[in-house]
Amino acid sequence: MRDLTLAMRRRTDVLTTLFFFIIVVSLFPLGAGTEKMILMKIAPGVAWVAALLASMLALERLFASDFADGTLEQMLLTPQPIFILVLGKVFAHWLLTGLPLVFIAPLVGLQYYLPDEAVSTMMLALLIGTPILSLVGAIGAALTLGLRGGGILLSLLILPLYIPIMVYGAGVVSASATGTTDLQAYFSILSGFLILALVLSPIATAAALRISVE
Amino acid sequence: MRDLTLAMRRRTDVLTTLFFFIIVVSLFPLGAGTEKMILMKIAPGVAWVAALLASMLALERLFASDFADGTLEQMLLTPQPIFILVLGKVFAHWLLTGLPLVFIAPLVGLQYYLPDEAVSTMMLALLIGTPILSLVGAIGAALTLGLRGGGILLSLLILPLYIPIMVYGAGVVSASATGTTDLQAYFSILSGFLILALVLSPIATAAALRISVE
Amino acid sequence: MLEITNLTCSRGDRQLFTGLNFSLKPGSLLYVEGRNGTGKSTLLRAICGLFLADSGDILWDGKNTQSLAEDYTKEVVYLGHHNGIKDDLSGLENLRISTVLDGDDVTEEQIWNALKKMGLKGFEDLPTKVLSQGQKRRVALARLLLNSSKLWILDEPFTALDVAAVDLLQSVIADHISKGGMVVLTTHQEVALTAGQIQRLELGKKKNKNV
Amino acid sequence: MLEITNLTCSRGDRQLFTGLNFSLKPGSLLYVEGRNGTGKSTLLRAICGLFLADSGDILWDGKNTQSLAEDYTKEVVYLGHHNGIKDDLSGLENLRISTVLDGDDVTEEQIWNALKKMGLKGFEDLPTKVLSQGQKRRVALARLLLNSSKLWILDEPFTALDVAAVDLLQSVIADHISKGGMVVLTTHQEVALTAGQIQRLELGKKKNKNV
Amino acid sequence: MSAISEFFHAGGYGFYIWGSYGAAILLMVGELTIIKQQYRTILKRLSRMARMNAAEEDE
Amino acid sequence: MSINWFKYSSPTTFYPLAGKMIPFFGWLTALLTIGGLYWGFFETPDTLSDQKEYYRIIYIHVGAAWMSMWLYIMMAAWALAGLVFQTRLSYMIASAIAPTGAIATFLALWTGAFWGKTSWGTWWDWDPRMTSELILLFLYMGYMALQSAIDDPRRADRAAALLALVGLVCVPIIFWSINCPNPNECAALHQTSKPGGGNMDPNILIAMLVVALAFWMYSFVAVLMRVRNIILERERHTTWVNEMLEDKQ
Ligand code: HEM
Ligand SMILES: Nc1ncnc2c1ncn2[C@@H]1O[C@H](COP(=O)(O)OP(=O)(O)OP(=O)(O)O)[C@@H](O)[C@H]1O
Ligand SMILES: Nc1ncnc2c1ncn2[C@@H]1O[C@H](COP(=O)(O)OP(=O)(O)OP(=O)(O)O)[C@@H](O)[C@H]1O
Ligand SMILES: [Mg+2]
Ligand SMILES: [Mg+2]
Repeated sequence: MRDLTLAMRRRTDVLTTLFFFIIVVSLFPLGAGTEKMILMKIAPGVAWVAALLASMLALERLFASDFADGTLEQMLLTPQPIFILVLGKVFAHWLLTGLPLVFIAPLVGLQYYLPDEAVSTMMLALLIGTPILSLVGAIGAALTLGLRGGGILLSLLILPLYIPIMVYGAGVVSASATGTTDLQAYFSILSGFLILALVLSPIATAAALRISVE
Repeated sequence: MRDLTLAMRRRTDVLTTLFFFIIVVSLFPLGAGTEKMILMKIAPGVAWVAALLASMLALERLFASDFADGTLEQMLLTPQPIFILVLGKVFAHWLLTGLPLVFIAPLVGLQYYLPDEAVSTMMLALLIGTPILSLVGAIGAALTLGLRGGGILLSLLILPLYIPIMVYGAGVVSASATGTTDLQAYFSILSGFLILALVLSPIATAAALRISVE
Repeated sequence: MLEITNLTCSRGDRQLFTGLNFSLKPGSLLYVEGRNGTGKSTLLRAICGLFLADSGDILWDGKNTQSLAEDYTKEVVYLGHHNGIKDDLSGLENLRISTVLDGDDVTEEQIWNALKKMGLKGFEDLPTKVLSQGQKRRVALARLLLNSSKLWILDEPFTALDVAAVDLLQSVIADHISKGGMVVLTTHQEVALTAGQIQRLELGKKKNKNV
Repeated sequence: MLEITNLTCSRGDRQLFTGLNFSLKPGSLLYVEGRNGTGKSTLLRAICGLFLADSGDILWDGKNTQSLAEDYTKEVVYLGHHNGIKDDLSGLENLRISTVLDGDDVTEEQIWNALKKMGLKGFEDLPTKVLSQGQKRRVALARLLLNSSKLWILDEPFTALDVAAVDLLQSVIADHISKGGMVVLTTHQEVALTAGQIQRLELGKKKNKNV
Repeated sequence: MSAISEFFHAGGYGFYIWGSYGAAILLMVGELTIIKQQYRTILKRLSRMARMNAAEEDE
Repeated sequence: MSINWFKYSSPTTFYPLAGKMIPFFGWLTALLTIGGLYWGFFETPDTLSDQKEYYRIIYIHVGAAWMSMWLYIMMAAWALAGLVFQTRLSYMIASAIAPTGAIATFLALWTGAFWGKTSWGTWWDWDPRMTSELILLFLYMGYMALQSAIDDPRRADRAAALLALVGLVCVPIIFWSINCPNPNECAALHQTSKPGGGNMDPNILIAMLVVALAFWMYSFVAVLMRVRNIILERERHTTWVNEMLEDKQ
């Protein structure tokens, strides 16, 4: 709730994320050459790496400002169960970093010459996958709270956990681009991850916060 | 100076950066498939994008903690010219995010099947290019100091400015991988950029800091 | 009623206090004294559950506060060295959020009144980052006016406040106590506390060797 | 000598003060008073050059401070609401760095002595983030003992300090003034300042309508 | 085909040509309308503020 | 001359002046647009080199592309003036230019894409010119995002102005680097891909220039109107604004 207030207050933030994606996605062709065949192959990877990075960049600030100004302590002292507050924060984070990517996916498709079905597969995969990133990331953010070099330490903790999501997320797009029709299996795995994360991550994050705040 | 003290105090930071690179660089083959030919083509792009991102990730914190605890004000009030202090900070940033990448380059070469000369070219290009990233990034970091959503706003401001460096930095590696022997021109352009950045960036950053601290 | 039995806290290598015992009845105030670094803030944080003591119990109406969990935090307001307000939000929004989180049913008008009472008329809807130090503290203190919790834990609440605001806060505290509330307080300023029953607890006195 | 002529500062929509004039001679102290939010901190920051005034001049020995640049900042120590110390570094390291940056030639021993004098014996080489609020403030204040600047600008230096430390700081200030230094000070605490020549400046008095 | 529809058909490229011109007109007219709109709201707000000030002085 | 100049560098005098200039530029825009487009559609051949009718996108495409760059230069110039002379009006003008510049940039990209689809059969390619135009859009966006992210108008103005200047130094470098990714072959690259080359029908050229001029006049209209808004917003506490409001009523 509070985070939605904050998030909404700066609607430009969402815009900024959108542009961040556009820029990252546009960077690759500049660095890697512009051959159509290659671009098509790396498109899913690029989109997912962009998703990971946007998620990670914002994770650092997920609890940091609350920690610095003392609102985190206050949150821990409210009569609300902490995992609800954590869920609220994670949801706000996803709204800012995950959802925009879903909407931007068609543009990636355009720039990287992806076929239409692959684009819609990518959108669906991102829709399921990005909340997992936010949920898992929250644990890491809570653990690294207040540590110097937290940002990069965070990446170190979190990236390995992100890899499975990326592998399946990018895998399903490649599969659909090459015309494989049975994408069901990919999606059920991703959804399984999502449910698991939804159940476990708030609890783990709440515990980590208690430890960090002391 | 002060930043060196701080930087040295946490020698693990350098390690963390190294792991960050290794992970980002290893991510791509996972997302984009592992065809040798393709990997070779995208190697320079991937390495440079990783350099850009590592630089950016750390930029956010370049002045932020000094700003929050009031040491930035104190720095502005010392009898030292501000641009010297800025140079010190930038140098520390480069030591943490740029230099490790130079050392890790051979590993990238290995993973992406680059020929040996291309690897040494890449190291040299990174050695000249990454300080420019730190210098240019400092301007953006100073401008976005203390703003909400600063991290992503920073990327928006800085990435377009990073593009030329990346284009030449990746270009020279590609050129050397395809056997072009005349790499001199690339390197003189990169060095030109470096000198320009070295002269202008501290001044601009100092001005931006003055504006932001008010 | 708040009861502390045999509380021992240490930070880093140092044991700040051992075997601390006291109890606080409704309608009374505990004034925790002590020089800088004697563990006042640590004690206060331990009482509200933000810091885990080495040993000893903190009981609320006879029940352990740790097992009470949310049933206890509902009864506590804590105000620490940090204001606990969001820089980017206005005083109004900050209070609205904190009352919602505290589960208090407060109308918009009450919030405006609380801010007005704290001398922030005209500053209600400015982002708090543009407020002066004392004004920020006032926003944080306005929470006390809107809160129905019994136990107030205030860590140096008077810092940054001007004379008028210090007076005001004193009367707010006195009021709370006279209504049967409890207050645990630290401050280095000379403050005339005239409310209900005042207990004093001095930390770091006997154990000079540790300090 | 510090001279302020016709200084006007505004923040956001509000004009905090207009046409402010005063001058401060060596060996005297200026005590800036005013309620919360009347612009004391803003004035102090304007004097040391961290805030750009709308109009008016700030002269040091007759020369404009903006054009003096580093020649002026050399003469100034500023201590604001923030302590300006690094959490990750120890008090020792913090002071070492700040003396180097200030260009003062201070030995290691002097730093240890300054910390000892501020009552931080035994805490010299702990990272300041584990210190208590008052101990952090003491680290920040230790800079004053090591500094050779003439003009001290202190924004509520007494916050978080216990009684002993307040006394100590008062004597340090009195000492500086008696040696021909200048001090600009704000505080809401009742503090007995007995040093040299004391001037008072009250902000936000006449312009109640703006406040 | 009438001359007009032929003109708009533009030899089969109507979509592209009018897609471009349409975007141009939309953006530019839209920009001006938005500015105009902003102008009106600012004026409204300012006059409201003036009235409020006047009311305060009357008190 | 110099006296006049400084007189008009105050928002108080500029506001009414801008009000007077707007209709003038508005009429010019309308006349030039109608004239240019009439010429471009009815006095010109149906094909340009080997291109069919779709070449008529050229009129807006080139106009928008030129304006996008020219407006950036102007924006940076006003930002510099603001930083040097500390005149509020300069900052206001600079920030008024940005949205119009961004729109022109977007338009150049959009029309370029439509033209590309007809001419090259693809909406988008990583052609140097297109890429640099995209980056220009990012620079505009960065300027506007920075300004809107800072609440304090004074800091917002100065920070954004500094950014515009940094961008100005970098823009040529960016464009050049993208146009010439391989420094050894720069000369060769330069000669190719000047679309249309020198063999353009003079009528087309005339129409193109007239429409580009119309774009320019339009920019004046939009920027002046926005400056007036900004002035009102920023100066709402001053007496002259209040007096002006009273006059209106
Ligand atoms: C997204 C960006 C752009 C796209 C997609 C684009 C596309 C095109 C295309 C397809 C043509 C026709 C080429 C032909 O003759 O077959 C063209 C012509 C032209 N473009 Fe662009 N362009 C872009 C940006 C720019 C920019 C930045 C400029 C800068 C001035 C520019 C200036 C021109 C000019 C002057 C012509 C034609 C002039 C002539 O035929 O003599 N364009 N553009
Ligand atoms: N994380 C930590 N690690 C080690 N020691 C700590 C840590 N945190 C606090 N301390 C020590 O605990 C002691 C008590 O700190 P506390 O903040 O409780 O003091 P305090 O009585 O509130 O002082 P003050 O009046 O200055 O606020 C201090 O001496 C401090 O050095
Ligand atoms: N960035 C800003 N934008 C708008 N108003 C501001 C900004 N910064 C400060 N102010 C206002 O300026 C006024 C003066 O602030 P300042 O910090 O100078 O007060 P102060 O006298 O130091 O008060 P205190 O005793 O509380 O420290 C406050 O009313 C505050 O609301
Ligand atoms: Mg304390
Ligand atoms: Mg103040």
